[in-house]
Amino acid sequence: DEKPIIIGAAIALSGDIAPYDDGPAKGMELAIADINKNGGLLGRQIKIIYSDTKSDIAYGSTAAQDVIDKGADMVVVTCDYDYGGAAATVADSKNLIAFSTCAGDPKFGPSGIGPNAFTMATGSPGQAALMAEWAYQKKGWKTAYVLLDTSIAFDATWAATFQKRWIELAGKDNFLGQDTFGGEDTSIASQITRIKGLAKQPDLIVICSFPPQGPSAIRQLRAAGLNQPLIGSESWDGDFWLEAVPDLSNMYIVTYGSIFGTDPRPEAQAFFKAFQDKFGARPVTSHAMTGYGVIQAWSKAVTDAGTLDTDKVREQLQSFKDVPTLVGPTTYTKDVHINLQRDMIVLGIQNGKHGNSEGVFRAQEVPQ
Amino acid sequence: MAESWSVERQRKLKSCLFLAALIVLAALLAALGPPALQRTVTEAIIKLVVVLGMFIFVGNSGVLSFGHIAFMAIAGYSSAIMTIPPVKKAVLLKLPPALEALQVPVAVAAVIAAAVTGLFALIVGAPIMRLKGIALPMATFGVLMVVHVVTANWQEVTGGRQALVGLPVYVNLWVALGAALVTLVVAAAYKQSRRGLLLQCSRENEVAATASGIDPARERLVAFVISAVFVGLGGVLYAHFIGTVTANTFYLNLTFTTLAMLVVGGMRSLTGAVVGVAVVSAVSEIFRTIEKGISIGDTVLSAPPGLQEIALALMMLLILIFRPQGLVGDFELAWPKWGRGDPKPAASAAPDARA
Amino acid sequence: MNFLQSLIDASSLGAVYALAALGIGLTFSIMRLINFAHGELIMIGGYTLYMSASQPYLVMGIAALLVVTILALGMERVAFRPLRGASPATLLIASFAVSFLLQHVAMMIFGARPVAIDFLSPLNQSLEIGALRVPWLQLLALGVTLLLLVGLSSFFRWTAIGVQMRAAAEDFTMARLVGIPANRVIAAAFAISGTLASIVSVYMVAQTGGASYKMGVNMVLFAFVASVIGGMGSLAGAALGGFLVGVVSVLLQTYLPEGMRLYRDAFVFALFIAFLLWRPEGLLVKASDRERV
Amino acid sequence: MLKVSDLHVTYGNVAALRGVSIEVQAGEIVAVIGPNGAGKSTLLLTIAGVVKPARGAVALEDSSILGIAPEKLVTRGLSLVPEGRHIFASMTVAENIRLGGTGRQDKPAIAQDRDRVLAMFPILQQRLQQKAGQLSGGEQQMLAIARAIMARPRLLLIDEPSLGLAPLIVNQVYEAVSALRDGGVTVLVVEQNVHRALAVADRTYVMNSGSVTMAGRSSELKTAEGFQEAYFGFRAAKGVVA
Amino acid sequence: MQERKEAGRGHAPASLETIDVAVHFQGVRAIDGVSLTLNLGEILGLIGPNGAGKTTLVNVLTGFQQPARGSVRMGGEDITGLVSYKRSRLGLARTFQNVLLFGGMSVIENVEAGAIACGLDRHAGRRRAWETLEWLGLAHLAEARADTLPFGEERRIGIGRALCGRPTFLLLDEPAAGLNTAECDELLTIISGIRKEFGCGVLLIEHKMPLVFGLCDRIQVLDQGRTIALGVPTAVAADPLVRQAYLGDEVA
Ligand SMILES: Nc1ncnc2c1ncn2[C@@H]1O[C@H](COP(=O)(O)OP(=O)(O)OP(=O)(O)O)[C@@H](O)[C@H]1O
Ligand SMILES: Nc1ncnc2c1ncn2[C@@H]1O[C@H](COP(=O)(O)OP(=O)(O)OP(=O)(O)O)[C@@H](O)[C@H]1O
Ligand SMILES: CC(C)C[C@H](N)C(=O)O
Ligand SMILES: [Mg+2]
Ligand SMILES: [Mg+2]
Repeated sequence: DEKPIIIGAAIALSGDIAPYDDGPAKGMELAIADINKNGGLLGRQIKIIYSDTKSDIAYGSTAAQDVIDKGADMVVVTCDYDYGGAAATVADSKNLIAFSTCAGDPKFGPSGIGPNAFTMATGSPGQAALMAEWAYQKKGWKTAYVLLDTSIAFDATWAATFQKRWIELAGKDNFLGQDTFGGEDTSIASQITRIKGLAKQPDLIVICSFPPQGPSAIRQLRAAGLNQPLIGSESWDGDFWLEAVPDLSNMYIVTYGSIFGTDPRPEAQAFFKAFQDKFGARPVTSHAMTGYGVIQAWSKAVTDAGTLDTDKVREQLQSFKDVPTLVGPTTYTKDVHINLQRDMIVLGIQNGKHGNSEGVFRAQEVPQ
Repeated sequence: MAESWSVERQRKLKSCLFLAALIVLAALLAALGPPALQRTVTEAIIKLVVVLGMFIFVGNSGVLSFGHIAFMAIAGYSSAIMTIPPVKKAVLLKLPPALEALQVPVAVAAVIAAAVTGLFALIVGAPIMRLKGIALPMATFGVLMVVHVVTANWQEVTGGRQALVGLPVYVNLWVALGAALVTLVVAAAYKQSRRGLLLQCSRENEVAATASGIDPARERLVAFVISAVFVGLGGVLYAHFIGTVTANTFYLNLTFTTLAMLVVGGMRSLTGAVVGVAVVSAVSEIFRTIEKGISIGDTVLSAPPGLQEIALALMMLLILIFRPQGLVGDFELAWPKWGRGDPKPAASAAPDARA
Repeated sequence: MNFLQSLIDASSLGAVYALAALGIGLTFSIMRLINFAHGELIMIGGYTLYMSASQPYLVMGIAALLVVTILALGMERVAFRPLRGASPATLLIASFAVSFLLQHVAMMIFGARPVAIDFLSPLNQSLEIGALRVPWLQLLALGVTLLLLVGLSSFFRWTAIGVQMRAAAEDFTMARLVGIPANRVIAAAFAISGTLASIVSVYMVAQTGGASYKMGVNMVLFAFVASVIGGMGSLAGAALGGFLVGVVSVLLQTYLPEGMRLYRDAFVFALFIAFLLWRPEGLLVKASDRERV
Repeated sequence: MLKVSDLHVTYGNVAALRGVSIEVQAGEIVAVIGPNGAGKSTLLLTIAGVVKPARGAVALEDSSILGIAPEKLVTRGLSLVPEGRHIFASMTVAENIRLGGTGRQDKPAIAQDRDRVLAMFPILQQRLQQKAGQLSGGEQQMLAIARAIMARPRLLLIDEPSLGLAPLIVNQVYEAVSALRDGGVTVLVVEQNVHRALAVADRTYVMNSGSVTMAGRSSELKTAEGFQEAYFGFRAAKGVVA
Repeated sequence: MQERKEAGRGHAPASLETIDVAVHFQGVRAIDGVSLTLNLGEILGLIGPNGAGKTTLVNVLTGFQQPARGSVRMGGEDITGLVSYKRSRLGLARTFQNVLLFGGMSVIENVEAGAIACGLDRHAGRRRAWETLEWLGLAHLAEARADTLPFGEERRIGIGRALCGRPTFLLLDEPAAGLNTAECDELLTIISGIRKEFGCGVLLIEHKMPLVFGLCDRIQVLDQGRTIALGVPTAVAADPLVRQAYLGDEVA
């Protein structure tokens, strides 16, 4: 009857960041299929259109403009504040809701972009605090050292929050220090030497990075005999990089869910099965869940508002209080459009195998 | 008497006007098209500002500069800091209070940003422009890298790797067009000015230029600074067109795209700069469209991602192979001479008039 | 003690940069060609290792060597030979176009996501001498670099073809007029640089355990800087330059205070500019070798 | 030995050669003279395979050599000293000389030739390890000649050998050319100095504006009717405006 | 002849001289204590075997080569340390043995450059360039690209460029190389015209003896970096040392 509702996805279909957008995009398609099957949204079918940002931050705004020109009623942007911010700003300034699937930096929202920007992510401070608590309380590790890759802001915020939370938990003396490396460095020999030269060897090393430079760093750490437990963020999800570090063991990461069939939560299990059925393969990373979540959240807000009008939809979103989504209970306020304390899964890597579930946890306290 | 300088200057002025008319025409056509086309053309015109700005230095001196995109970064960030609302700056950056509170009108910011860039170019250019051979382009490359690393990491001032968002988006087709016309006129005027000719001499042969009384380092510096100001202006436009500044935007890719535009068109000619920007932009846009997919009814025919870049690279290679001097070489579009077949000024064939 | 270890770390990185700089420096000093696509040769070596990952290490290495060398030859034939005699700017942009092309072809085939490769992993173990740690891979890199440097330098100095390469690069037509099969000789130079690139691929993949379509870019940037530092036309200079760049960046990483470490590369490049101002002709080229008036 | 017939060469829209025919017998020294821009250098470059003619034929020892690569022609005994020296500036004098012998396998004979050219130009002996680009103008010219001799050509093409050479050396060079001829080398030389050319060559061609305007035995040419006119032609008709 | 408002040019200095100049290149004594004086209005020949140091001496005079010893003076003022472009603005112009035109530019621009580099604006520069070209009989080439010309014309354009800065001293490095006999004669007329018209001092390096002996007031002969003779043409031509080192049996 009526024209379909258009969701414009200005995301990375190619380039560095594409692996993290691919799953969420498919997740959105799943959600849309579900809604359309049940009669659509406001009685209209939903259609998704794409415009590739090519993982180019600046080109993101052109991509956003592109989907807006094609009649998008809301815009979905890349899974990262740095890469999705520009596109979100364009949508925001055109008074459209700009939803990021999994941009984890707390600035994604009114403070860093604009009133119409939302993200489905569990923010990096929440992840970092969760991991600090888990490592300190559940595992009993006492001293930590952070190795930070300076290429994206997400990791920097993650590292900073981890440090704060660790010091709160274990005391200043048990935070042994931080070092950085550049995303393009092929060798981290001097960083290794610095760790080895520490008066006290850390119980665990936090590695804030992502492929390809991250695995390369791990490879070098392990080769140098630094066999401590390693912990990391959602950016270590997926096992596509594992071969770079044969037989990696003793690494733990936090992420949205387990694509490896080990997720204890039935709704996550069901999602990954549906995903497998529809696309013939499991998603590359569990970020796919956030794509599903975005559509869930937005369509609920639209339904509640009874209109596509941005101001009304935004108000509905801002009144979200523990609204259940696939990613977890979701709350937004006028000023904060990201969730920090939400259930996430901790996965272990042992003997070159990813996905041993350590359980689902939630940060108790997130330092500011 | 043979053709005097003023006759020639008029002729050249007219060909500059001719180019300007072409650019205006392109803009007018775009204004009638869909918004996406307008955006594409606006972006191309902004790049034209940058490429014309680069031409002032690169075209006249013959020295490839890898550093000019750093000027875009400096100007872009400067303008951003002067125009982003203080509340936002408080969240995104950690500026000293005076800077954080600062908010000036966008036009003022543009002028200040371009001036700051010129000053920066003067400071780094003064020692560097003395170099010659491969050392000079390499030093400009060093400038790009230093500026890139600093802007990409100076969390407090630039936001580091993060996109600095929230710049007022005031640049549209007409603003870009205005800036491009100004740049075109300045570039044309410089090219035919006394200083411009002196610099061109040093491009052709540095030794002979020096022997003729030309100080190549000084001439290069002058052009470097002027050129930095306009490339800076381009940076400001770009930043306020997309509403975002990031360090990676102003890095290798843009450096090479703009240099490629210059070389593909014809490095020594203004016409070449315009043609280069037009051709490269058009080709990328065409393949971008194909890549995005052409929808026929409900089915969308789309090419695999990367096609656009591959096609662009192939086209550039082909042009270079078949026209190593660029599409137009050092030809300058001339104002058509109605009714006169002979391109040579009548008097220049004058017989020997030995004194 | 820690300083000694830092020196070892520094020279490991230095050795790799030196290796890359040798390859870049070769086409640079022979052809006056800043071959940006050298990085993509390295990258294709990486993907060749990926494609042959089920084979024994030796087979993988040989495959990479062959593929990259052939590709280098093809690159010369298709892109650079038609541009013989073109201006350096044209050559540079052409090489950039080739680089861009190969990157995106690789991206189309292998995707943007880096691939992981298990290659020469045992070599990542270290030789422990007292408290000092020397990774075998680095030791090997150092040895290979030195060997190649000596080999190539004597090749260029003493063999006829080496001298002919330089002649062909300097004045193509005249080289033919003295009877040098100049096209073949220049192709040979490309082949050698391809072989060198494949060795860098082997090292990089062994070190990082992966390959991506952009893996060559940064290596090439540093290698250029290195070969300019060493002095155009001097292979030993390129290697020395590479070594210096590696050493300086590791030492900066080690000794800069934490807040400044982020800016390490800014320091590296600022030092590079300062170096150029001090010695524009490079380390191993005598100022008096400059062309006379 | 060499037969050029009806050779036409154009650069863009400038006709540099318009139907040039010349012939050189084995063992001869033949000179080509003519004013600036007459096409002399173009003629030599075309014979050596560097410039592709629009039309015409070039035969070396009765077989066509058109379209054969310059480097192949060298192995067939043809060697050119081009206008403007074209020494390899960044390489040493010794390397330049050595490159002259590219393609030769006869080591002892190479060494012998090397000694011979160094004896001919003693100053080069003193400059062996110097970069050729740093030589003085005349020294570079000597090097260019020495390099060509190192190829042991059977047909030697020389473009303005005396350019920039001191009078004494010019004499030496032409003595050497005569000596080469006596050793069985055929020589085709372009020379600006008419007296010199006529003195040394067996036969001489006069070129002007891309055509041969006169030819004959050198001894007869100087006094021949119309020589002045053939040589100077109509200067105004030169197609030099690009 | 026309306005003389070139930068920094006061009254014309009376002479250009080197005093006991030496230049060494890794062991090679290219110049080994040469003193030379070029007076205003004079044509001084500088001859000598290949590699004698003639071009090097011009390089010292024009600032392209710093001498290891000795000094360069112009009108009594020491200019040894002055960079070349400043010397040129003081009225010291040269041509090059290998011409070195601005290849990609038109002939008229080449010549004009010589004028505007010394301070003229483009209007005056262009006018003077035309005058100079016409004076040299090259006006018909004005629009041609410099690098498509035959050698002989390139040389004369090089002279035009040097002349267009209205130098007080003009140093010509083998201007006749590559010219045929008739063209040499033309050049001879031009050079003597230069002295007459512009009154500058001309240093002429040449291997073509008719030109040297036909033009020069005095001739200085270098051999292996030293002066072996200096005097009027007839005396130099008769000098046995010169005959042995340079002329051979060439008759002047
Ligand atoms: N590369 C070129 N492009 C365009 N025209 C050229 C080129 N080379 C030569 N010419 C033109 O061809 C004609 C013949 O030139 P060529 O060099 O053969 O003359 P030449 O007799 O050797 O003169 P010269 O005595 O000055 O050496 C000239 O008019 C010249 O301008
Ligand atoms: N930069 C340099 N490095 C080394 N040697 C040099 C350099 N410049 C000149 N020479 C040497 O100094 C000597 C003098 O050179 P110069 O060019 O002055 O000679 P010239 O008298 O001009 O000779 P010609 O008549 O052949 O031009 C030559 O033997 C030359 O090889
Ligand atoms: C690429 C991912 C690691 C991005 C991450 N989700 C972020 O917010 O930055
Ligand atoms: Mg000639
Ligand atoms: Mg000389």
